[in-house]
Amino acid sequence: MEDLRKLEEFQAKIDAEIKIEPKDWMPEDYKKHLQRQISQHAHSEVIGMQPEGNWISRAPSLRAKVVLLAKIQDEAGHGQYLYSAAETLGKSRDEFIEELQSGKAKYSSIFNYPTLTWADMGAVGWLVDGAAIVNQVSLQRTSYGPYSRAMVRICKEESFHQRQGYEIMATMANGTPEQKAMAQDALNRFWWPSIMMFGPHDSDSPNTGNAVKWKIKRETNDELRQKFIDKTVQQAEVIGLTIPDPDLKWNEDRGHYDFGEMDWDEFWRVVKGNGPCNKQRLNHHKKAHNDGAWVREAAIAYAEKQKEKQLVA
Amino acid sequence: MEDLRKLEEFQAKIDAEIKIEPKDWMPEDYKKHLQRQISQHAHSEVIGMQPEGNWISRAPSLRAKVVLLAKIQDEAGHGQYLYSAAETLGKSRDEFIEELQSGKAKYSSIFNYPTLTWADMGAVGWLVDGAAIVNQVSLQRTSYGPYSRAMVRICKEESFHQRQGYEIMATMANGTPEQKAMAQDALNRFWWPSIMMFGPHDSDSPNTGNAVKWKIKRETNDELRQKFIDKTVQQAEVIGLTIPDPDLKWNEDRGHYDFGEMDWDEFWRVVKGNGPCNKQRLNHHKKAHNDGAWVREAAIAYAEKQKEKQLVA
Amino acid sequence: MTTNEALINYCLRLGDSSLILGQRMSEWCSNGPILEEDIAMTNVALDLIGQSRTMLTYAGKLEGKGRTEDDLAYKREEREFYNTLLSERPNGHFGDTVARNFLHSAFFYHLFQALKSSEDEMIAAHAAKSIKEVTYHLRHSSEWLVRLGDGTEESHNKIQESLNDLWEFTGDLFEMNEVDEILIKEGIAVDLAEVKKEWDKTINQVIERATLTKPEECYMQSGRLNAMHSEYLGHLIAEMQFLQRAYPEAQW
Amino acid sequence: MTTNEALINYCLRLGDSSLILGQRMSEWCSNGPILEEDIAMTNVALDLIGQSRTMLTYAGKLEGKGRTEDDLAYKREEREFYNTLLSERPNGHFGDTVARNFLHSAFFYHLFQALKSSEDEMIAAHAAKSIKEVTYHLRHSSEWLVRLGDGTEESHNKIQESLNDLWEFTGDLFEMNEVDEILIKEGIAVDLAEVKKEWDKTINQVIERATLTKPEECYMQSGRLNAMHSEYLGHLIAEMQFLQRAYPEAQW
Repeated sequence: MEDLRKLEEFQAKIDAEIKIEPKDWMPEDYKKHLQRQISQHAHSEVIGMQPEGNWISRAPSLRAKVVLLAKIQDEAGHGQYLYSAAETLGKSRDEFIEELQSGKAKYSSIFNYPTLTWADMGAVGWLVDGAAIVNQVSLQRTSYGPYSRAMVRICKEESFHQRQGYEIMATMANGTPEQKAMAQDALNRFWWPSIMMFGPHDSDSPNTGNAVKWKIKRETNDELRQKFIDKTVQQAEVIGLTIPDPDLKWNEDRGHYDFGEMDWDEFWRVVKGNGPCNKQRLNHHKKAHNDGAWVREAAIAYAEKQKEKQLVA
Repeated sequence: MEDLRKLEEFQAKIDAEIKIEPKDWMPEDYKKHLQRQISQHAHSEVIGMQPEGNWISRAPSLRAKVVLLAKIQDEAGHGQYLYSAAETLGKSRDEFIEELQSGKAKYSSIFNYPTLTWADMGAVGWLVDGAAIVNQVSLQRTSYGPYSRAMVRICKEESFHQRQGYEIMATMANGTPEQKAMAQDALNRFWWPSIMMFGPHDSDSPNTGNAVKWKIKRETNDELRQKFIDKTVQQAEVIGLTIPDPDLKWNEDRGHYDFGEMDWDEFWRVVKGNGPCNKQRLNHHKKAHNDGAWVREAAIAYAEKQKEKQLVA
Repeated sequence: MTTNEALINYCLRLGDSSLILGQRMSEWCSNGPILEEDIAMTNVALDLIGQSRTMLTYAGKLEGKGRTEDDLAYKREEREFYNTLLSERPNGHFGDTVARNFLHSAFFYHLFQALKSSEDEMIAAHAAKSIKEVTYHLRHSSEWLVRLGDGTEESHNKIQESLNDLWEFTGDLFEMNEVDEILIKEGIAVDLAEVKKEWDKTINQVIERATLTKPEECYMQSGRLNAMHSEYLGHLIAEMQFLQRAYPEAQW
Repeated sequence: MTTNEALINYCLRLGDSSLILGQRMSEWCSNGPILEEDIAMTNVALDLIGQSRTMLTYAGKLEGKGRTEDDLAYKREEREFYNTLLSERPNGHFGDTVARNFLHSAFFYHLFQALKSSEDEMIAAHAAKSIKEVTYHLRHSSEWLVRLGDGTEESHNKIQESLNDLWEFTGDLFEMNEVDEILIKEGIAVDLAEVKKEWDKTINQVIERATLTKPEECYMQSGRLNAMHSEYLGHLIAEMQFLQRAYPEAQW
């Protein structure tokens, strides 16, 4: 059979670490999986602008404001290339946005938690970007060319963000008692959601099979989570903050930190739309999109007029 | 002629200090004059809520917040009885509001100046309500019954407001250097507009003739202005603030303060719509009115349904 | 946790909820759909701020560190405010405000009814005094709920949506923890599960009268007990506290 | 008034206008009509805040009292801000923002072109550096003015109204006083009447290209020279300064 032959060729390329490109043949499931994953990744960048955007107007120094603005701008840029990468798979950005707004497509659940103090700008950078980066570094070697290249570009900026977030936490942890309390509080609130960003345990993660075979995913959820925790625990110690997990301790045998049980009920609840800010985030996105409808229409009308003029001329 | 006889009877009542009531005959010009004056007065109360409303959310103590809220509530109440008094002359509140929104009807020009610091809450109470009160005390004896009675009621509350405003100024004038500077700055900005609230000099005030004959107006603009100035200069001295008028000085012969020339260009400019906040005030009023349209419609629809139900029952 | 500590926290819960809801209501000033509503909503704001003053003053006294109502209102941080999640919801359109106030006033109404017989004199007196005000708030918001629900098609749909949107924040009103446990034992606080029963009755009745549908059961957000908030509160606080923060030396 | 005093004030005018307009632009974050505009508007905000840092730092240095950019941004009062009235206008809808930025960028563009040859090295360097950024701001806002003006009927009407509404605040951009007089003599500042001529040309050209009508001459509001503002600025400042005001001891 034609298709079977194609599938074999496809798998051979994957096994030989040759990137799959948009014009190449690919199994329908591979395409669907990537559409879902890349667009979800793009949506996360875009929705992620909101919790950080919440603090731009109140940034406590001009330097802090500039750093935060630049970070959010980078995220919008990431959203842009990720939508472009996703579009190479034959769906338009408008379609992806519709899926987001209808709730069909998800985005990273972490953005359904509110940012309550300036220390949250530190926690988001340090933990959320930190977790994202561990995942993204691994995805630089993903099998789909456009996604892999987007990841290479994103990783460079993201590690910068993570450092900036950690700096905010460090400054506050070494600041006034109020600042230190805010930093610890931010860590308390963001720790568990951050380590759940890697998704369910491998044993509960049914989609992993093909994704690993097709090298979309290069490492498992639990492997990535462990990497992140090992790295982050030490960073917390350096600045004198306490990870809110009484079960956390170094396991000499494993060469890794052991850690406590995550609250998967909470995880699934937030994924399903019942986090503290799910509605707020989607409503915000819809409102901005609707408010901008007349602007997009005008831009299209103008572009069409210009095209006509050129044809006549 | 019938009308002439009525006019004579009308003037005789006026001269005998008998109040004119809604069902009494009155000359068309008397009615028009009152419609204009009372509705303008009502609009002023309503638009006046905006510059003070601007500071409720930032009131610097809970007590200050309560006092300010209560004051603004009183103003809304004054607007309400003044609209009712005006409605006795055969025009509806909706019509008056339309005249306000179309710019046909005016409101006191003082509310076209912005409130920029908390001291402005003092200045507005002390100077603006202070000036209003001088006028309103005089209007308690106005010839039209409903207007006169509204004024009696309003005057009681207004003198309370004036005292509260003065208290804010006194506290700030005796506070930190920053507070004192704010208080002086507020006085500087509100002084001239306040004394122009009484309107043009008598010599430039063409409408006064009939209004005085009909005892709508009991004292002239210049008389009222002089009263206000005489009273206020001393109050400023007590709290150590300086009236921003180099020409101000006590005139032993007149038994009054002499004062400098007012900027009538500015006055007319603001009346004509070019003050710093004219557009803002009207747009705010229109927006609130438009945003509330569906609510008013619902209330009417509900009331009609209830009426029908009662008829059926 | 001592009884005194529990009571301080209890007063903050009451005082903060009144304060934040009062601040929200005062944002309506000059923005009402009719002048009468400007008056009514300012009235509600006044009552609520007044209630918060009593409770914050009492909390300060119990604490014994000399903090006044203003210290507590103006110099605490977001994560030290124990107001209900419902009280901090943005005003939205008039229907959103009506629905929020309706749900919240019904809570306060039944809570204060129960607290009238608190063993703590101040709490009992506060409840007795506030009940009159809250009765008016509940009547006012209920009447509007009915008018909008049974008004036009547009108003019906809008107010139904407002109710649905706010529903997930109503569970928070009735959550209890150690504070309640300690104070219930002392006869100071009341069992919020009992308050909820009464609240349910009122809510059901008015919603039915308004020809509306009670929102479906859903996951309920928590916050109040741990001073956890939405992102909206921080902005409200920044504005509210600005002058006191900017001029810490000043008397006003 | 000494030259140094005049120059300090001049730097505040430039720095404050950039700061306030930058703060306004940053409010657009995640609210743009398309993702590309979120990026573009954040870019403009970044440039403007960057410009304000240079000018406020310089003002602090000239003053010689050790005030930093943050002291000047976060610890001055409303009546000490010398920004243009235009810069503090609320964002409104996208067209309002486009019109405001267009009018303001055209002003900065021609002002900085002229200031490139200022006798004050810092001012000259600031102008030379900023001109690149402002060229982009002007191009970006002009392109949108044309798209909206020559787009749909709705967009045409909206952007025309935006222009009309903002017009009364454009006179303020070009007002001069003793500060300008002193600095023009020293070759540090430039005659804003000359800048206005260039501004007029640019404005006329783009408005025409956008098939829009130049707003009619009207009374022009004043403010900038006397740190006089609209009621909008106070709210912006309260939010912007909150953390610095609330935690005066903290480093961030």
